[in-house]
Amino acid sequence: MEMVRVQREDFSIDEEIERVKKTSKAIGAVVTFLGTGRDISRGERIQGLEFEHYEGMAEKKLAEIRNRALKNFNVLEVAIVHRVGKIGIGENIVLIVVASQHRNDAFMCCEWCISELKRITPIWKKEFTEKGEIWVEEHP
Amino acid sequence: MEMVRVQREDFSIDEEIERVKKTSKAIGAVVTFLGTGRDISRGERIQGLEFEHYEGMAEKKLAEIRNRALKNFNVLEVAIVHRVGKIGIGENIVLIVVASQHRNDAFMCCEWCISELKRITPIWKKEFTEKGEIWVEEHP
Amino acid sequence: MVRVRFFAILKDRVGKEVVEIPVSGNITLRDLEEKVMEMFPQMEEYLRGRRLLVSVNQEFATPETVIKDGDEVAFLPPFSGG
Amino acid sequence: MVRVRFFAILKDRVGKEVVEIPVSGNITLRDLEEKVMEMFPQMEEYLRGRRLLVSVNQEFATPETVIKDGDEVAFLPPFSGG
Repeated sequence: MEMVRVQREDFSIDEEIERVKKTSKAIGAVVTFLGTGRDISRGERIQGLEFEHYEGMAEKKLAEIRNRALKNFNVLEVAIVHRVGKIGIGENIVLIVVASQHRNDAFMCCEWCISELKRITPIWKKEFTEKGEIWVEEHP
Repeated sequence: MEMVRVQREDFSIDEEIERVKKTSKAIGAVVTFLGTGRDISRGERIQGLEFEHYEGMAEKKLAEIRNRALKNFNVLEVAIVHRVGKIGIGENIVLIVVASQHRNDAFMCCEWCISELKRITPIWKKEFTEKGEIWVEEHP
Repeated sequence: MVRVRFFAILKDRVGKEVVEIPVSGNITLRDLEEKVMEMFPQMEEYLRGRRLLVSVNQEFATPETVIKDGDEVAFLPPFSGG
Repeated sequence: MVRVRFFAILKDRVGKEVVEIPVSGNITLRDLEEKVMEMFPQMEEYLRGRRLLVSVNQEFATPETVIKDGDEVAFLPPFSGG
């Protein structure tokens, strides 16, 4: 299983963390970011979400984020999984797992990874609201 | 199941996150800190760990951390689980799960919770090394 | 032929996911964008205001990037993953 | 009787987990600490250097905290949880 993936299916956080933990006995801290579908966005009640990605390029950008994270932070392993397709309220959207010896490095790196993912990864969110469907433009 | 616990058994991160997610449909971000047993500490090779706690007071301090987190940060739910007893290398020690609408609040709060846990919770770690057993004094 | 792809809101606006545009010799991305705006005037709002990113063969590109036969160019509206 | 508890390295040093110490009337934690040091001189290093925290009925206490019959006092070496 790849350490970065885009997939339709849900993921198990335990399984992803286990895969990361197995890469090094020096791991003492694992910081995880999980993004989930909120019921309200920009004041509108959300009925559901749909994510689209540029297949190939999205995976390439996630791999690039992982490589830069491993190079620029004092961390031991990074895994990123992003779902696409229809996603309901409360469901998992994205998971970032960062493992390091000491916790500060994992916290800093995990925050950087999710910011960078939002900035450079060709993935788009459509929100289904009572007023209709809206493509969200978060990062111009 | 309590949102703060001290227990001997391992925990499932998926189950803890699921319990937290169920408390609010407004949750859009879940940040998790997992502490695990490292193989090296202070330059010594570690064979295993053992955690002891002041039963009653430790749980009370964890509940206090959760209450202060909910009051002082813009977060929706906080769960804390700490294991005691013998713990092997690579095994889970502590889990903190923080859920919020937006990710910055969850990151800040999760970092605060683990720092505060280390500062005020009566839990002690013994390291088993080749040179013998050592009670670790991290926070004087 | 250059394979041109539209994603998310641009796909909806253009009404197509992919178009093949013939190019003769090397041209710049700027030249290709002019052709795209001729074919799809609804793209002007995004391209003139640079309210998008453009990739060539899955790498971010600038108006100066050279495009050649066989390339894949994609018009990427602001991202909203995560 | 005050129930006095020792944890982690202090339990090892003192060789006991719990001792019952008789008190007559209200005393301060400082007075109790003097009694404890008389009984267990190995506690001096920790108590004189304040290399510990002390709790009374599971709340952090200071040398001025008043101790009464039935209280539980615990000597807590530096924490290392997490």
